[in-house]
Amino acid sequence: MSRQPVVVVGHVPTPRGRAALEHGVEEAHRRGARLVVVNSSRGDALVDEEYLQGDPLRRLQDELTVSGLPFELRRPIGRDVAEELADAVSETGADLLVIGLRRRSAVGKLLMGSAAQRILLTVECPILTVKGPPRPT
Amino acid sequence: MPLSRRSFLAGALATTAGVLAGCAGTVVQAGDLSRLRLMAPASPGGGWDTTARVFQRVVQTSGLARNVQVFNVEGAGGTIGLGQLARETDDALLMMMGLVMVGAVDTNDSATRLADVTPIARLIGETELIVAPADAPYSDIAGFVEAWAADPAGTPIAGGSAGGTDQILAGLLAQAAGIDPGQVNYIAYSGGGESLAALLGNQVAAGISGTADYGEQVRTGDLVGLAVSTAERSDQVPDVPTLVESGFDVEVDNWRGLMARPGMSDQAREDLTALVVDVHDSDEWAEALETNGWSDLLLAGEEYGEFLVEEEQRVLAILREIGLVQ
Amino acid sequence: MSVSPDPDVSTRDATGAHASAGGRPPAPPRTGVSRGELAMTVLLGVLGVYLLLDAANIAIPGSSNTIGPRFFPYLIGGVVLATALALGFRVLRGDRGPADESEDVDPDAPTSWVAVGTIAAAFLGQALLINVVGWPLAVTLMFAVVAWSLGARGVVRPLLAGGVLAVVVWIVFVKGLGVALPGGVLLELATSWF
Amino acid sequence: MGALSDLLGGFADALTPVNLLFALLGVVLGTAVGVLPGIGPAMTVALLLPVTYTLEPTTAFIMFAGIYYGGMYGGSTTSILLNTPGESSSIMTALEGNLMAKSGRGAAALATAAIGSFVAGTIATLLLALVAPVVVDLAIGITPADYFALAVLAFVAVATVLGASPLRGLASLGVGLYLGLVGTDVLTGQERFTVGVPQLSDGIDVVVVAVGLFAVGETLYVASRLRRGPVEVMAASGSYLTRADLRRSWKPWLRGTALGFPLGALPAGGAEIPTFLSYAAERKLTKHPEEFGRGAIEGVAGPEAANNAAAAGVLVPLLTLGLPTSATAAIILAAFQGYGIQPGPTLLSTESSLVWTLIASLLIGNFMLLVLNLPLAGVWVKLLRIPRPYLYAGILLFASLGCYAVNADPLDLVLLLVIGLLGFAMRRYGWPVAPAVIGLILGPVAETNLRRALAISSGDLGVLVDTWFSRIVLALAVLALVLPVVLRAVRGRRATPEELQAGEGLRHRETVGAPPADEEER
Repeated sequence: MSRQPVVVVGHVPTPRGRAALEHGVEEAHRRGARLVVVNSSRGDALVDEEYLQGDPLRRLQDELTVSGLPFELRRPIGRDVAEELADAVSETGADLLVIGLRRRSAVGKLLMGSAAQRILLTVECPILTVKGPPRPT
Repeated sequence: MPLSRRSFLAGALATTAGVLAGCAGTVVQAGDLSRLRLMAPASPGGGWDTTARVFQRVVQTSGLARNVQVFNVEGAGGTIGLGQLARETDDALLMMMGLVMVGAVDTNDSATRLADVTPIARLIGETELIVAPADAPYSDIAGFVEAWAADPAGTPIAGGSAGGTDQILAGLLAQAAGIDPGQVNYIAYSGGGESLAALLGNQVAAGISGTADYGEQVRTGDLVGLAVSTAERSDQVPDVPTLVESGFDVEVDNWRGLMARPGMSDQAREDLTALVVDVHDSDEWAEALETNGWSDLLLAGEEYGEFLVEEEQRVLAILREIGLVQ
Repeated sequence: MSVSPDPDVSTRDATGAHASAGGRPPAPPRTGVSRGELAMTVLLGVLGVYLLLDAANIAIPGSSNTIGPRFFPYLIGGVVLATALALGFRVLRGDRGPADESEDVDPDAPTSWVAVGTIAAAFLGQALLINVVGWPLAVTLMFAVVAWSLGARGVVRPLLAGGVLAVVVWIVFVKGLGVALPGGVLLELATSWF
Repeated sequence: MGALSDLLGGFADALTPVNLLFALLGVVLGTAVGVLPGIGPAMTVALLLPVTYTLEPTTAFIMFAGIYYGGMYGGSTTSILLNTPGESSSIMTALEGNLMAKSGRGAAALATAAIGSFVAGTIATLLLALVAPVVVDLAIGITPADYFALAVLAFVAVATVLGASPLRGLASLGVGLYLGLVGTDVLTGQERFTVGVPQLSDGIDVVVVAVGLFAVGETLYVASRLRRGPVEVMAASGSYLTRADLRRSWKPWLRGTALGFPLGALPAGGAEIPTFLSYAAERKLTKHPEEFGRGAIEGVAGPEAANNAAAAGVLVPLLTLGLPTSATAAIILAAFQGYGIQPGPTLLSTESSLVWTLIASLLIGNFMLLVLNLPLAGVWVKLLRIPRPYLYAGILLFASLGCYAVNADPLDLVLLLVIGLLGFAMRRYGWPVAPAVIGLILGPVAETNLRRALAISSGDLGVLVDTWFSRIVLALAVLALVLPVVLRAVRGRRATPEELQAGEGLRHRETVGAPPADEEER
């Protein structure tokens, strides 16, 4: 029997994270894949609003349950988002990674670096990058 | 109410910043006093600091020098500042000091003595005021001394820090009254304000401090002024007699003066002395004396040096009697 | 803190990574004699003995009335020594002090002496460098080292953050408030027109 | 009314644009650091002491007043929204407040805390204005023996009653008392324990000790056991105070004030005990006992009011007797002394305008806090997104600034580090830090007054219990020392439900992230 495909989604509670999640769900349905949602935090601040906790976390889980997909939610705390995603991809042998892109000016990119860029460079599978809210399907 | 002190504090560290910025190897040539530094070897807000800042203001407003900076070197009755002065190489530096430092050199067993630096001038004096609580059974100094002689141990006298002017005056008065200075029950407080509470609460028999600390209470009648320590009565408490008037041969001025680094040329020393005399002669200085209640005690050059030698002997003798110096 | 995915998540524990740890049984109470606590107690005892011995060297001037300058040092020395003995007794029986709580402290974590040492060294270095290179540069370096040892990543960001903060603070306090802080040659020159 | 016209005069001085600006600055800074982890009001005032070298005293104290009250407010915001009380006095707020936020009533919890703080702060500050002149009149008659008794009571309270481990509290106090001995003896001018270092002859600077123990010690301790990972933030959701909320809140506000002010004003004060008592009282008196433990508004309103009232109460002994009873008060005392001003019975007459301006600006700052805090709670929480490495590196940067600027001597920084390492060791092994600071400041007070008392009485020990005041205070000290022991003996090992509740509160911070570490032998 053949292995079930895996789609990994990098999710944050923002519009781009939302977009990545919805595309991920769509892709997983299309491929009949298992969905692995990764919401990670560097954990270096007392408050990280991009880290899902409490009600938003429960809502996400409900949403994924409703989608009917086999899913797994990972919430690692690590040093770097790119590393966490790369780990998740290599561990699950993922077939696709879906991430959301942030719009940034050239200067902003220069100063802040780019998590997306590091992900593109380190991750060993096809990557789907999504910008902004998705088209209504 | 020392309103003046506050405004002086305002400029306090502004000046020190500059000092640090420009402290490396700035030896000013003799005669160049356009830039002058003033060391107050005590914490900001104290007597030496206040006097230094008044001096600074007068020098600047009267245009005698453009850039005058005051900085503080706290500690050990001023002897830390004295030690630093002895190592200085900058001619354009004056250290504020006074009677307390004379005693502090001995009580702190300081390696640097006053003779190790260059005396410039004595400048001002403050009058010491001896008071009693309003409820005290005596109203003049003779009555107090009588009670004191009868029971020295049971007659606690409040005053400023140990070994300071207040305690020296207590010792000298005891000596003059035929009481063993070693028997004086002197209760040291960190300042006039703190001993004031003990006097108002009638917890001690008498108190000694500057007229600035007790004058207000004597004028309002909350305290009884027994005597002042100077040769002449103070304008601030004109009704209080001097010790000499009252028959005790004791005269103490809480004087303040200026010193400079050792080993300077005669020319540099004369320039500094001339500057101090110029400050003294200005109208602004006269006004400052008036507002602060200081008496004019200018004594410059050699005479000041001789005065210091005499004062050292007198202070050391009484500190020995009191037992503060072995 | 583990980097691996949190296995508890799919159990719908919604209270967050740390609170999710609330489900696990409390850590067993540490037992045995703590060497560190014993060392603290011994140091306290040494302080007590030092106080008692050195108090005898305080000169008593003839003018000191009733209890002199030695009384309190003796009293405190005695109390400190007695406290050390009592505490030592307790510690040897296995008593442990409740470690201080703080918002950012994980009371279960083992003590990272490396971080403590690095930060202490950085602070010491800064103290010695101030008069050489000026305050802003000295604290910038300290800032970066401290940030690194606390887990900051990258080279540029910690240095940049520290540098900007140091210069801003220096300008506010020195140029605005007149506090004495050596700025270092460059900064003093650059801001001399203030 | 003399006090009223004096207070109006104070308002006239406080309402200048510059002073208002600094009041605002202090309030904002105070709230910000109250919110930030690792920094309390004591540390903030200590770190900002250098500004006192250049500002006028009035302006500086206006700013400190803002920081002082602001720190209390900031603490309540994080307690409610994050369940992370920054200070032990906001533990009780966290208990019910966070539960309210969890059940979607965060806005109401914030509102009752903010308004309660405002009401209590205002009433207590007015009480301070009324009480201070009266206490000063009494304080003139306070003898050195009375001062000694007060200091002893403060020692007993701070070392044994407030801490979890009395022996370790005593050890910390001893360290502080030793630090206080270093320097020149005030009464005889003799140097003690200066080990030949002339810089030590004036004693160890309180600023260095406070910054070292609080800022450097805290940073080292956090570094040694850094927690990673964020905590959950509750939304400030729901409506602000409804009519029903208000009806349930106003009595706890007033009761909290009534408990907080007098207990804060006691020399054994501090804000912890009144907040615990207020919580216990509200639990007993409430008509909704079922809500306690699930987010009862009374449990937020009362302790918050008590907390702020106690903060004002602490100023009574500080201003009228020169006795600091909390770490923050100790630093403020050091700030006064930096200006050559000695708080005590004569302060009100010698620095009358300063004191009244200070009291007026406390009232103004309190009002500013109410206006600032209700709408800005979310903004404050954003501050917490500063990554920990930068936050603690920044704290050390300010520690260096605050300490170096005192004497511009790098040696002070080395001393700061040594004391910081001591502070780290104390935290690491459960020695409370506050007794050391109180010991450093009150040790010399106790010693000089004991010796003055005996000198004045020519050595008669009876002078120590000569006045009713000293008798009562010393009796209280003995009671505070003996009572816990007796209670434990009588009650045995069984704890009452109330105690369990209070104990849970004490440990609440641990439960924020992980289960309580070690529970043995408290």
